Amino acid sequence: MTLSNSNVPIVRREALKNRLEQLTRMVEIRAVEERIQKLFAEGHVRGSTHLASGQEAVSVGIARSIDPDDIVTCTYRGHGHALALGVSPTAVIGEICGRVIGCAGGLGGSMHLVEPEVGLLPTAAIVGAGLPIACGAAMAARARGKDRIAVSIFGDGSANIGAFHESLNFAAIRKLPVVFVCENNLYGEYTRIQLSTPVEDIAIRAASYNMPGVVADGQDVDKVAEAMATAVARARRGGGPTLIEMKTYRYSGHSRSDPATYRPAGELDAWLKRDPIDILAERLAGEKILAPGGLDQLKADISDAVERATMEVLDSPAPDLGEILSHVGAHSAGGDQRWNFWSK
Amino acid sequence: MTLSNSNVPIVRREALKNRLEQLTRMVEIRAVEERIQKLFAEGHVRGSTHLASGQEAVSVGIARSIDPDDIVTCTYRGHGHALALGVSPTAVIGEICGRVIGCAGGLGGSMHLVEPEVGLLPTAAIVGAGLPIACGAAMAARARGKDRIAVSIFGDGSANIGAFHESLNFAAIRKLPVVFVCENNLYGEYTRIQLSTPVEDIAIRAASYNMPGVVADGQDVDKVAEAMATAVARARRGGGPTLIEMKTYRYSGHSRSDPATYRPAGELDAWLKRDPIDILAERLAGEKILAPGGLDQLKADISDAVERATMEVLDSPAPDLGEILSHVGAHSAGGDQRWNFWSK
Amino acid sequence: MAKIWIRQAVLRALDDAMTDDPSVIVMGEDIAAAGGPFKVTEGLLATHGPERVIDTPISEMAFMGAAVGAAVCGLKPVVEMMFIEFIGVALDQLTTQAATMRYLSRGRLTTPLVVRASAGAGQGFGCQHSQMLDHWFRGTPGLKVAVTSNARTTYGLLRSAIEDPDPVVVLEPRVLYAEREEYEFDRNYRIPLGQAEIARPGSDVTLVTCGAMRRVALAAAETSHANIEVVDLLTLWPWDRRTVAESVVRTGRLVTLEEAPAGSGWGGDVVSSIAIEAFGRLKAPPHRITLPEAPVPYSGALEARFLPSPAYVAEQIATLVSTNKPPLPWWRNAA
Amino acid sequence: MAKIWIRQAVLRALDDAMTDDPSVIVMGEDIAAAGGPFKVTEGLLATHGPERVIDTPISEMAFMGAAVGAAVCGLKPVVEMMFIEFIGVALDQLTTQAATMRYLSRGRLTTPLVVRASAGAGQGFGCQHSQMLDHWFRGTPGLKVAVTSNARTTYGLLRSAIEDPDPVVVLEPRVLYAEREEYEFDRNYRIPLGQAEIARPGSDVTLVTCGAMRRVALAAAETSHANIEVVDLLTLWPWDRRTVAESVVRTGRLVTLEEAPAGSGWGGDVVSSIAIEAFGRLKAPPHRITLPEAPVPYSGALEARFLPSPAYVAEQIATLVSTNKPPLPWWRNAA
Ligand SMILES: Cc1ncc(C[n+]2csc(CCOP(=O)(O)OP(=O)(O)O)c2C)c(N)n1
Ligand SMILES: Cc1ncc(C[n+]2csc(CCOP(=O)(O)OP(=O)(O)O)c2C)c(N)n1
Ligand SMILES: [Mg+2]
Ligand SMILES: [Mg+2]
Repeated sequence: MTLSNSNVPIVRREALKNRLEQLTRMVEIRAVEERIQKLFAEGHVRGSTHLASGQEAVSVGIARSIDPDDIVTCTYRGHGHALALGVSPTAVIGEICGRVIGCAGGLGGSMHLVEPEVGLLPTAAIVGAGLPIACGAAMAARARGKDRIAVSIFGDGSANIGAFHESLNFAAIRKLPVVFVCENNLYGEYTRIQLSTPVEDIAIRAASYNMPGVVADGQDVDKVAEAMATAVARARRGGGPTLIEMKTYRYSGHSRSDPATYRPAGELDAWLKRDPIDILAERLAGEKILAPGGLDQLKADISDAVERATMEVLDSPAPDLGEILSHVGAHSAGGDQRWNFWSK
Repeated sequence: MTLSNSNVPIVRREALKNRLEQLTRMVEIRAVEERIQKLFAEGHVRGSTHLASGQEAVSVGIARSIDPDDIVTCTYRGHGHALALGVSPTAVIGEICGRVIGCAGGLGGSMHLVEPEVGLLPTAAIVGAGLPIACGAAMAARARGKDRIAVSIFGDGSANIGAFHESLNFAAIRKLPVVFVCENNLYGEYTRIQLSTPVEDIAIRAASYNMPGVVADGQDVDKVAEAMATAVARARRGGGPTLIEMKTYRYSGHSRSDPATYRPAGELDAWLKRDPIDILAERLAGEKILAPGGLDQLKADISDAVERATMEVLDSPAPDLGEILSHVGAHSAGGDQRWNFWSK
Repeated sequence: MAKIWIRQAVLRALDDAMTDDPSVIVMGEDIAAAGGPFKVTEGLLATHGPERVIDTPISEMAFMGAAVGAAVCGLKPVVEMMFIEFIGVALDQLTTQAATMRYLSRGRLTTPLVVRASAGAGQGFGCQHSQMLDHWFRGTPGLKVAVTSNARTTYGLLRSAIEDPDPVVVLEPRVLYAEREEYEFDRNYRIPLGQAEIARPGSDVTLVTCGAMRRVALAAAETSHANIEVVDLLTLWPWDRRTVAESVVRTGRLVTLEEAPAGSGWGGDVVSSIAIEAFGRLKAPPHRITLPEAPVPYSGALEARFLPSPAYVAEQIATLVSTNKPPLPWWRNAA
Repeated sequence: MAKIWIRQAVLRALDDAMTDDPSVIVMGEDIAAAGGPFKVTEGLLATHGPERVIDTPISEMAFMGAAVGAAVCGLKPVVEMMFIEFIGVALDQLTTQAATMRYLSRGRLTTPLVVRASAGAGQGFGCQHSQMLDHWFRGTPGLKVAVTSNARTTYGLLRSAIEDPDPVVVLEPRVLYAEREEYEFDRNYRIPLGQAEIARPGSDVTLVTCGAMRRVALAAAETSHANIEVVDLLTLWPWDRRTVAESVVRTGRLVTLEEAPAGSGWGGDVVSSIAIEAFGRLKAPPHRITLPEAPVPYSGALEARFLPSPAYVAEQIATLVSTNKPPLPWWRNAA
C-alpha cells in the first residue's frame, strides 16, 4: 500500500506530492521512532537519541512545501525531518545504529543525519547552530541566481539562544530567502517553555526584525503546508525571511529514557486527541482517498517495512576502521566527492 | 564655579544631585573628550579611543538616577559614563594615557575604565559582553537581599548581537533588577543603523521578552533621568528589567581619527542644534540656576580644570614593570584587595 | 567503604560547598527542577532553594556572563556546561571577561566562579558532544583548568575549585558518571589546584595522564612488563611541574596519555617542559599517546578503536622501552 | 621594486582571488562601504559589488555561521574577524560546525572558507584586543591555521587559504598592517599551507617563529654572535615538521619565539615533537621564548617589556649557547 518503497531520497521526496503518501510518510516516521526507541532499549543505539513522535505533521508539511534542491538545516531532533525529506528508513536507522549503511556511514549517529541529494545538511547537535548556516545557504542560492531557498528547523528552547536573534536579524537585513521554522513542542529538555521564555508565542519575536511571524497548527499537515507555502513564496520572490512557529508536541521525553515526569497530568492525553496522523487520516477518509480501515492496514504495512529496514540495518556491518581518518580534510584517504548543489 | 572639585569618586557622584553640578559634569565630559582627542593627536594615547561628545546627557542622566552602590556595566565608549559615575578626570585621562594614576593603573587603557567604589565594573571591549554581566550583578544583589540594581549601557549596534537577546530574555524570566540602556547614536562603527537593523526603534525588541521598552530623548538629561527613574523604581521593587533606548548622537567618528565621512551632510549640524549641554544650560538659565554668561564661565573653568588634570597625568609616571605580573590571579604579587560591594 | 556512583561525588561536592558557603550558587540548563541532565545536581533545589539552584534558558552566553557578574559582586557561581562543546557559543565571557577582571581592576575585582562540564568520549555521543577541549582554556592567564578522574578526585578538585578566588574550569569525564567506586566522603578533603598525584608508583616509565585516561593508564600498568609510574595531572593549568619532573628523573622515561589529538593536547607543553628541564637525563625519547587527528566517530567499533585501550598503551610502552624509539601510533602503522 | 603597505597585500590577495574565482565572497563588519576598520578591503565593494562584498551587522555568530552555510553550498567565503578575540562569541560555528562538515557527510559536503583576523599585541589595544589566540584553533581536526609575517607571506598564504578546500584561519599580525615593505606582486605566488620557510639560514641555532615575531627573530639574528637560522612556520597547523626537524638536526639547537604565554603557545607541540624525533641529537636543551602568563598590558612601557625584543631574544640565545642551559625568562630573573 505504500506508494514509494524506493530507498532513493529524491524519489521518496517527489512522492510526497501524493496525499496518501503524506499520510504514509507520517505513519512511517512514527513507526521508525518507535522502532528506534526499541533499538535503544535493545542496546543498538549509543549516546543519545531524540524522538519526534507527535511532530510528524511538521516534518511532512515542510518537506512537501519545498523543493528537493532547497537547503534544510535542522537539529538533533531530526529523524522525522530526514525521513520526510527523503532519507530512507534504512539510512536513518542505519545511522542511528552506527552502521555503514547509515546516511553518514555510521560516523555521525542519531544527532547527525544528512543527505545532500535532498538538501539536508548534517543536522547539528549544538542548539542554534543551524540558523546561521541556513542564512549562508540562502546567500549561496542568491549568489547563484537561483530561486532556491533555505529552511532552518529548530525548537522553542532554541529561540532563547543568541544565534536565533543574530540569524533572524541577519536574514532580515539582507532579505535572504530563508524560512525559520520553530517547532514549539512546549519543552526544551525538561523545562516547560513558560519557565524559559517570557512570551507565549515565539512568533511575536519576528517583529524585532520587521519580519512576518506566523503561528501555525503543527498537528495539521495541511496547516503546516499552508503556512509554509506563503513563507516559501515570499522567500522565492525575494521578499525575505519569515518566522513560522509550529505549535506541536513531542509524545516522548526529551531523549533516551527520559520518562517526562515533568509534564502535567493529562497534557499528553489532550495532545494525543489531536494526533497528526489521525487528523490527516480522517481528512483523507472524508476525501475518499483513504478506504475505511485503511489507516490500520497502512500502519501494519509500514510497521512491516520498518521492521525489514531494521533487519537490513542489523545485518549490515559497522563501518571500516579506516573510516576514522578518511574524511577529515581534503588530504584524507576518502578524498573529495563533493556534492554540487548547482548541477541542475 | 564647579561644585565638586573633589577627586573622590563617591563625593563626585553624590554631588550630581545638584542641578548645576549636572551641567558642570556634562561640560566636564565634553572637555575631557576634547582633551583626549588632542592627547591622541599628540601621541599620548595608544591603540584606540572612542569619544562620546554629544552623548553627555545620557551619562549624567543615568548617573544621577541610580545609587553609587548600584552596579554599572558599559562598553569601550565609556569615558563619559565613568566621569558621570564619579571617576575623576585625572583617573580617566590617566588611564587613557597609560599612567599609574589611571583608574586601572594604566593596565587597561581607554576601553577599560573601572571604579568599584561607584559600582563601575571594567568597561568591556567586546560588544555585548556587559549585558550578561549586569544580569549576574543583579542576581548577586537579590541574593544579598539588597534593593540594588544593575545598569548595562551599550550601543545600537550591540542590539544585534546574541548576548543582547540572551540577556534580555534571561533578565526577564528571572525578573532581575536590571535596566538595559541602549545608546542609539545611529551608528555602529561606520555603519548607519538602517543598514544593520531592520527596525527603527530598538526599544520595540523589549516585546520579545515581555518587558517594557521605552524610547527617551537622550539629548535632554531630564528626559533621560525621567525614563531611568521609572525603570529603576520598577527594578528596585522587584518588577523586573526594562529596556530604554536613548536617542542620541556622537559628534565625532567611531574612534580615533575616523572622520565620519559616511554621515549625510547636515546631520551633525542638526544634532548640534539639540546639544545636550545647551539644552540643560538653557533650562537652568530659565530656572535662574545659571546666571547669564554662566555657561561660558563654566566652560572656561572646566577647561582649566581638565587642563590641570591633564598636566597632572602627563607628569605622572608609567606603571612599574612589576605591574605586568601583579594582578593575574590570587597568587600574583599584587595580592587580594577585593572590593566588598556589600560592606554598607 | 561504601560503593557510590561517581556522579554522586559531584553532587556531594556541590551540596557540601553550598552548605558551607552561602554565597555558592549553581546554575545551568535543567540542573534544578530536573536534577541535571546527568543527575549530578539531584536534590540541590529542594535543599538550597530556587535562588541558589537556578535553571536557565538555553542561553550559554547569558548564564556564563551572569556567573561572571555574580562572581564579581560577591557570589560564587558554579556553572554547568552540560557538554563542554556548548561553551563554544560563550567562550568570550570566560576567557576574555572573567579571566581579565582581576587584572583590569588591579586586584579589586575578582571572579571566583567554576565552570563544570561533562567532557570526553566513549559513549557514542558523536563528534559534537565528545571532546575534552581543554585547549580552549589552558594557558589563559587568570584561568585554571582541572580534570577529574574518579570519585575522590572529583570531590577534592571540585571543592578546591569552588573555594578558589579565581575562575576555574573543571572537566568531568562523562564516561565516569555512571561508574561505581568504593569511596567514603570526607567533607574536609581537598586536592589543591596545581598539584598532581602519583596514582601508581613505578620505576621504569613515567606515564602522565588525567581524566578518564587515568584508568586506562592504571590498567595498562597492571599488565605491562615495564614498571609504570602513573601520574594523574589533575590540574592541567597550571600543571605540577615538580611532581612530573621528579618522577621522570627517577624513571628516566616520559610517556603521556592524552584524550586529544596531538595538535591540541596538553602533552605538548608537558613533554616540551620536561625535555627542556631534564635534558640529557632521559633514557629514551619521550612519547605521546594521543587520539588521531579526526572528529570522534559515533559507531561503537570506531570509537573503541579511536580511544586508547589499556592493551594499546601497554604495547606502545613496551615498544618504547625495548627499542628506545617512540613507536608509531596505530593509525600510522595501519596505513 | 615598489614599496607597499603590508595591508595592501591583504587587499591584493582578496581582490585577485575574487577576480580569479567568482565564488569568492568577503564579509565582515564595515569591510564593504567603509573599506574595513584596517582599510584592508578598500575598493573591493566598488569592484565586486554588494553581493560579494558584504557588510554585516555586529553578529559574529550569524556571519561566521552564514559563511559555513555559504561554503557548503558552493561559495568561498572569506570572513573578517576584525580582532581575533571576537570569535570568542562564535567559535562553535568554526570549530564545531565547519570543521566537522566533511566528516559528518563522509566527504560530500565541505566548507572551503577562510577566517582572517587581525591578531597580536604591540599597539596598545589592551588585553581584550591584543592576543594571538591560535590555540583556540590549532589541532582542531579539519581546520588549518596560518599566520602571516610580511607582505609576501600575507599574499601567498591568503591566496592558498582561499583556494584550500577546507576551512582555514589566517591570523594577520595587526602591527604589520601599517608597515611598509619592498614587494612586487605576483598573482601566481602561493605559499602552500603546511610549509615553513627558512627566513635566514644559520648554523648554530634553529629559531622557530612566526607572525610579527619573525622580524624580532631576524633582528636578533643580525646582532647575535650565534649564527641563527630563523624558521618562519607560516602554517601553525598542520606545521612543517620536516623543515623544522632538518634545521634542528643541522644546528643542534632549537629555540622557539612565540607571541603567547607558554601554556597556550604552539611551541609546546613543536618542541615536544622535535625533542622526540631528534632525541639524543641536540647539543643543548631546547628553549622557548614566550610571553609571560599575564593579560597584555595597555601602557606603552609595559607592553614594550611584555613583548620579546630583539635584544632580549639575542641575549636568551647567547645564554643558551654559552651555558648549554635554558635561560630564565626576564620575569623570573626580575622577581
Ligand atoms: C548550545 C547548546 N546548549 C545546550 C544544548 C543541550 N540541549 C540539547 S537539546 C536541548 C533542548 C532544546 O530544546 P528545543 O529547542 O525546544 O528543541 P526540542 O528538543 O524540544 O526539539 C538542549 C538544552 C545544546 N545541544 N547546545
Ligand atoms: C563581538 C565584537 N564584535 C565587534 C567589535 C568591534 N566593534 C567595536 S565598537 C563596534 C560598534 C558598536 O556600535 P554600537 O553598539 O552602536 O556602539 P557605539 O560605538 O555606537 O557606542 C564594533 C563593531 C567588538 N568590539 N566586539
Ligand atoms: Mg522544544
Ligand atoms: Mg552606536
